[in-house]
Amino acid sequence: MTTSDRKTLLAAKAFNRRTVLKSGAAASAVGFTAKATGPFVRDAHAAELELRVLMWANYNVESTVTAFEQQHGVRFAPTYFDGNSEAFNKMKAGGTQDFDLVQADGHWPRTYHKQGLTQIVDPAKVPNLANAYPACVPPKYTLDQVEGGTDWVAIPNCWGGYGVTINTSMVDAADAESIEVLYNEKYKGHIITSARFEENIAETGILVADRMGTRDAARPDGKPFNPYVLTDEELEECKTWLIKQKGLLLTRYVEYDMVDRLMISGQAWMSPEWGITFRRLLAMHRNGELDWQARHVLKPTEGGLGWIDNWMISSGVEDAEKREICYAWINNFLSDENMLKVLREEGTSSVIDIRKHLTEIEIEDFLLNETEQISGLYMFDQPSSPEKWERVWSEVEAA
Amino acid sequence: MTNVAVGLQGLTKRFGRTVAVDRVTLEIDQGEFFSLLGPSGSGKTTLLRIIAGLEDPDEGRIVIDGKDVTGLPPYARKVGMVFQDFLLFPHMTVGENILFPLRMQGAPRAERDERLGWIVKLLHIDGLEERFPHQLSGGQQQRVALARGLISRPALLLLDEPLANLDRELRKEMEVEVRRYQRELGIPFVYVTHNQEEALTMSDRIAVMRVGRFEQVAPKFEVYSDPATAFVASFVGHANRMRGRVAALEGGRATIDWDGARFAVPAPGGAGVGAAVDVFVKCERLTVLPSGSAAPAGANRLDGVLRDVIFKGQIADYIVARPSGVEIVVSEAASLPRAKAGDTVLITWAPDTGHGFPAEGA
Amino acid sequence: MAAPRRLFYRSETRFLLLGLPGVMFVVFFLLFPIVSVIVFSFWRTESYEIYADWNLDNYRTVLFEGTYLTFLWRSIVTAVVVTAACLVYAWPVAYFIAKYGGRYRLLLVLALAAPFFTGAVLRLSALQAIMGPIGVINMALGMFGLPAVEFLMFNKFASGIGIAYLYLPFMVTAIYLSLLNFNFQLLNVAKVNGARPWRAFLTVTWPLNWIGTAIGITLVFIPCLAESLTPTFLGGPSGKLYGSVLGLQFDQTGTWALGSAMGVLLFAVCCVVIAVMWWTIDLRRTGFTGAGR
Amino acid sequence: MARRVDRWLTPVALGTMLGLLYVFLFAPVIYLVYTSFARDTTWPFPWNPNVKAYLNLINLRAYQEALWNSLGIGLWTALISMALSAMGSIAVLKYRHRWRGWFSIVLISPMFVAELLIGISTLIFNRKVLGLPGNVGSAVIANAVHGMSFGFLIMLAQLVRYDWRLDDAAMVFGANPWRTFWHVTAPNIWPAMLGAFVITFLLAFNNLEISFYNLGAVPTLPSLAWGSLRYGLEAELFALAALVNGVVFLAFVVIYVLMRLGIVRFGYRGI
Repeated sequence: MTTSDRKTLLAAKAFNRRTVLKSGAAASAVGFTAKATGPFVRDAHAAELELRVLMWANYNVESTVTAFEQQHGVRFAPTYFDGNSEAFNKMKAGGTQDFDLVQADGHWPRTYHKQGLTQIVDPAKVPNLANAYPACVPPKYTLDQVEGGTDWVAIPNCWGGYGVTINTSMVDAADAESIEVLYNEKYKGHIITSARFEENIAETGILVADRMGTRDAARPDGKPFNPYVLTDEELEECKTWLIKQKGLLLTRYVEYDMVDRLMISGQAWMSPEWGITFRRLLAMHRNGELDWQARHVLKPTEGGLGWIDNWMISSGVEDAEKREICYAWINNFLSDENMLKVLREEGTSSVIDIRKHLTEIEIEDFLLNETEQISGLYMFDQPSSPEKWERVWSEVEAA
Repeated sequence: MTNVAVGLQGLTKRFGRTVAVDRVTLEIDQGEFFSLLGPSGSGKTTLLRIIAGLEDPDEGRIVIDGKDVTGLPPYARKVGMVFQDFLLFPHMTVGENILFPLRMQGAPRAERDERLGWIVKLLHIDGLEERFPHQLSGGQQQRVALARGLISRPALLLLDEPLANLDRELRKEMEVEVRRYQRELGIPFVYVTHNQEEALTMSDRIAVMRVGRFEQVAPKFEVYSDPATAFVASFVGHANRMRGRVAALEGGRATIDWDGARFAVPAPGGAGVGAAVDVFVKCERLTVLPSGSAAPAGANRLDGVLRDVIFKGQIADYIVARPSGVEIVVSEAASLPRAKAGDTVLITWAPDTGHGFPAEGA
Repeated sequence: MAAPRRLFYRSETRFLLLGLPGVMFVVFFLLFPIVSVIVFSFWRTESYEIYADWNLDNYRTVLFEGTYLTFLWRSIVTAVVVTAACLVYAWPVAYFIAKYGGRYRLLLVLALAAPFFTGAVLRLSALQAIMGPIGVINMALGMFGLPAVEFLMFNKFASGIGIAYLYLPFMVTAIYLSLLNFNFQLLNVAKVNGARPWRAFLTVTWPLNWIGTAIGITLVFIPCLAESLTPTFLGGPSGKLYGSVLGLQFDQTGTWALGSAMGVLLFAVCCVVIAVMWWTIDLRRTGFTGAGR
Repeated sequence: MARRVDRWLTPVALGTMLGLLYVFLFAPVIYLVYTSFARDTTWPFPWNPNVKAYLNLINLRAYQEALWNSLGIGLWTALISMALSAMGSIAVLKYRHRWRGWFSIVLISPMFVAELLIGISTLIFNRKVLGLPGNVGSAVIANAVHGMSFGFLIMLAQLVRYDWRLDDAAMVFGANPWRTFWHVTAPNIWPAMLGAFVITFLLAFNNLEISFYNLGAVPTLPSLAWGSLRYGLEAELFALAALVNGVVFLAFVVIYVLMRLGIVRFGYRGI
């Protein structure tokens, strides 16, 4: 065999190896694709029923879901959203076909129902509701019923406020009582607020109406004051306050980690929030990890914002079996065991009275002896004119 | 069957308004080395690409080995091609490059190995199979490109100025070798070039192209010594062009008035007395003599002053200026060693070696 | 006369076979949907309900009230600055990988893409945790008794860093791919002819890689213009960009008609940017090797 | 002397820039991995390692599903985008056709449309005009439209300098268009195709806005992350991100070792 013959063979072999490598790569790519798409294929042919839920992420308690799935032979398919209007927009854009259950708080269930996105629900099918705090259900709390009627549109599950958490070592106790603390020059660079436009404008609206004296006067719509229904003058005033506030803000938060970080480090001294950071700060103080005491002003002197979260059944659910499963889910959710998990793992207070399972400290942290306060809070709502509110907010952001 | 390897019938190709190839009809024989010679832009490369199937003709037919391939894509035509910049596949080794056509034909492994061994030996590139093209010299790349074109023993090999990028020495060497391979393999070659020396060295027949048309298609000697048109006369070989007028026509000869002198040429077709004509005389057909020497009987004579001698070794170019300042170049064996610039000289040539054509654009 | 070539072999057919699927894809799945956005931009929304009253109010609001132009202007300035910064940084990096990366250059480029396997939300949150007032950087400075760097906190600069963080790898990739087929020998030619390294770069390397660079610029500039997430995390109270406000219209306030008008305006601005980029490209001077040069 | 300094100074300076870029790009990722082991994700100092999040991950189906969904959307989108953008860029660059300019503009145009608008307009169109529910398919298509324009530009960046006459050569030597592509074009332009694949995969894998509107009740990693922002990012998300990064890192190590041993070359032809 001559040298050149051997070279020839080598060349041929090189060809071989390359071809093998190539086809091998192609084969594994196909295999990987098939694997990655496996779940869809399986889903498409799944015979089991699917419960499709548009919800806040923190209500997804894994153990509850697993137990429920096994008991009812359904698959729980959650999608998460961040704010009421976001979920509402999604439902409005055709989501009734995509979701069986949806969550909303405050005045929103009525809006959903008015728009035909959800159906009337029967509280009798949710036996666990019997245990609810009176402050959270009719006749005391009527936002879960159609306006002026007795049909229910939503089943409440959890509640909370949107009070201001304060670093007591930095903020004067006297200042803390008023919402105005969030607009106080003294605390420039140490104030943070949420990035969401509704709560910002509504909270400022409470303050503005109080200062203008329009809060307790007769309202144009003949109803009691609602910070989500503001007059043009009030909105204009809100804008002024909000623009002034911008110079004092450290930032606006979109994520809770940011609130925690900024409050714990002492960089931020106050923040309106759901009370989650507050409870965390309390616990840290108790464990000696924090040298200052936190305070949560749930209801400032001018008034405060609050919410009750609800489950609603989408109008897309027409099948009786599916509807029963929706009720089963809601009822299961309102069980003591689940509510305990929601409270302990996710840090949210329930509308079901589970105080008998809780420690004194927990009852105190979660303000569970003060549920009557809910009645005094302005419930989350949809802005009376999203267009005007949007304009105000954009002008604030652009300023 | 006939001996015709390739037949082109009325091929026409237009790019927008320009006609790149204009009604070309041609037959190339088996085993023939055929050159397409022309300046750049004459359409020769386009014609080659049409034969290869890389361009669609607007009109006309192409027959290869008795089969009409006009509608066939390049990969169904079984031709080989050597491209101007070689176009070796950069991602393949030399061996892979050369084997590419066989691989596309699905030749069995044993045959591939055998053919590769054969071609690398034939082209003296054995030992390079594992290299990549960019690791080769220009000459080696050239041989690899040739090997790739020849390995599948195509019905026809097309070569698009394959030597244009090689240096002069290498080109000379390759000219001879390419001709040798063609002889050994007996495959018809269609060779595109703008270099007349290449065409003359290698070809059996030459087609001289100009703006899409054939000016002359003939054996190379004929193209050289008996140009059909003024363009061919000026493009092939080195010739002196003399534009004059026909003073008289007599016995198949014309007497030409030029630059205050008279000489005779074979009568140009289509030119009457008084018509302007271009007369071409190849430089090597002229003889330069010391002034006052006796010229052969019947030879044309012109006087002049030797302006310069460009010595080239075997031959020398004598540049002779006429009194009017017009220069004539004479290529001759270096036979006037003592001639120097400023000497008056006599130029003579046989009337039959000149070629006259009616002047274009006169 | 000529035997008609079978349809499939015609270059015209092949052009259409290759190009049409993509074009049809865009027409079906982008153009038709986008038409609905354009239609919406001439309608009106009220309380999350959209009404088909044809009017120009949305455009009047967006174009003449100043508020939205403020955001647009902010976005354009941010995009220009960020793109310029990316360009300046990406060129040397891409050049290094293409020229000195040797056999590992693919790996080096892929490594630039690796952070993208983590979602933007998580990375931005982490970036904020690093750069923020109590971030890793400032804590480290604090340990050495140094003052905190204010400019990294909740402002436009921080959000610019965040946006550059997200899109810089696009620019490097585009320039790298362009340089991959660039013949570095040409630089020696320039140098032999007396060009100093910088001169050689400006007269040879830069123009010959301008298409790749222009593509890189586009890949960074356009997403920058529409960026919405980064300013939310890093931009502070005055850092909101056009994209964020555009998102607000659809996600929160439900003012779809106004949002649609904003989207159409953004689309128009992008078209102008592309037109300008296109105008700068002289195919003959970029070493373009495609057909019809 | 000065020249010699110049010769090593340039690569060292440029290499340093690359190194700094890696530091910048990977710092958040490293922070994420670090945090995934922390007992407390918002305040992970001092270092207090813990693997609870990873253990949770095994049991939390939502995260597993989200990961597979994201992978599936990413892969399908990348395949479609890469195929269409490769075809489109070849058509536009190789063939001299009067519609070339128009085709290029159409193929780039999705890039001008903000992701959010693509998401929303596709949603509206699918729902109101076609009556289709949100699902993985519509999300893949909407992502692919967007990805295609990125892929197209990336392909262009390399293809403008591809010598199309190589394709001519292959065809003359008997390769049909498909084999021409497979044996000659693809081996020369694969870095661009890979680039297009990787970038479109990553864009779709991490896409929040387009997917969000078109997915219906299908969770993905970005939507999980977005949804959990309200109450703080969950440790499991960090753990999942860390795992994904671990796999990526492993892949890099494998590629590096293979290249080191010379088993794969990735088109590098040694100078």
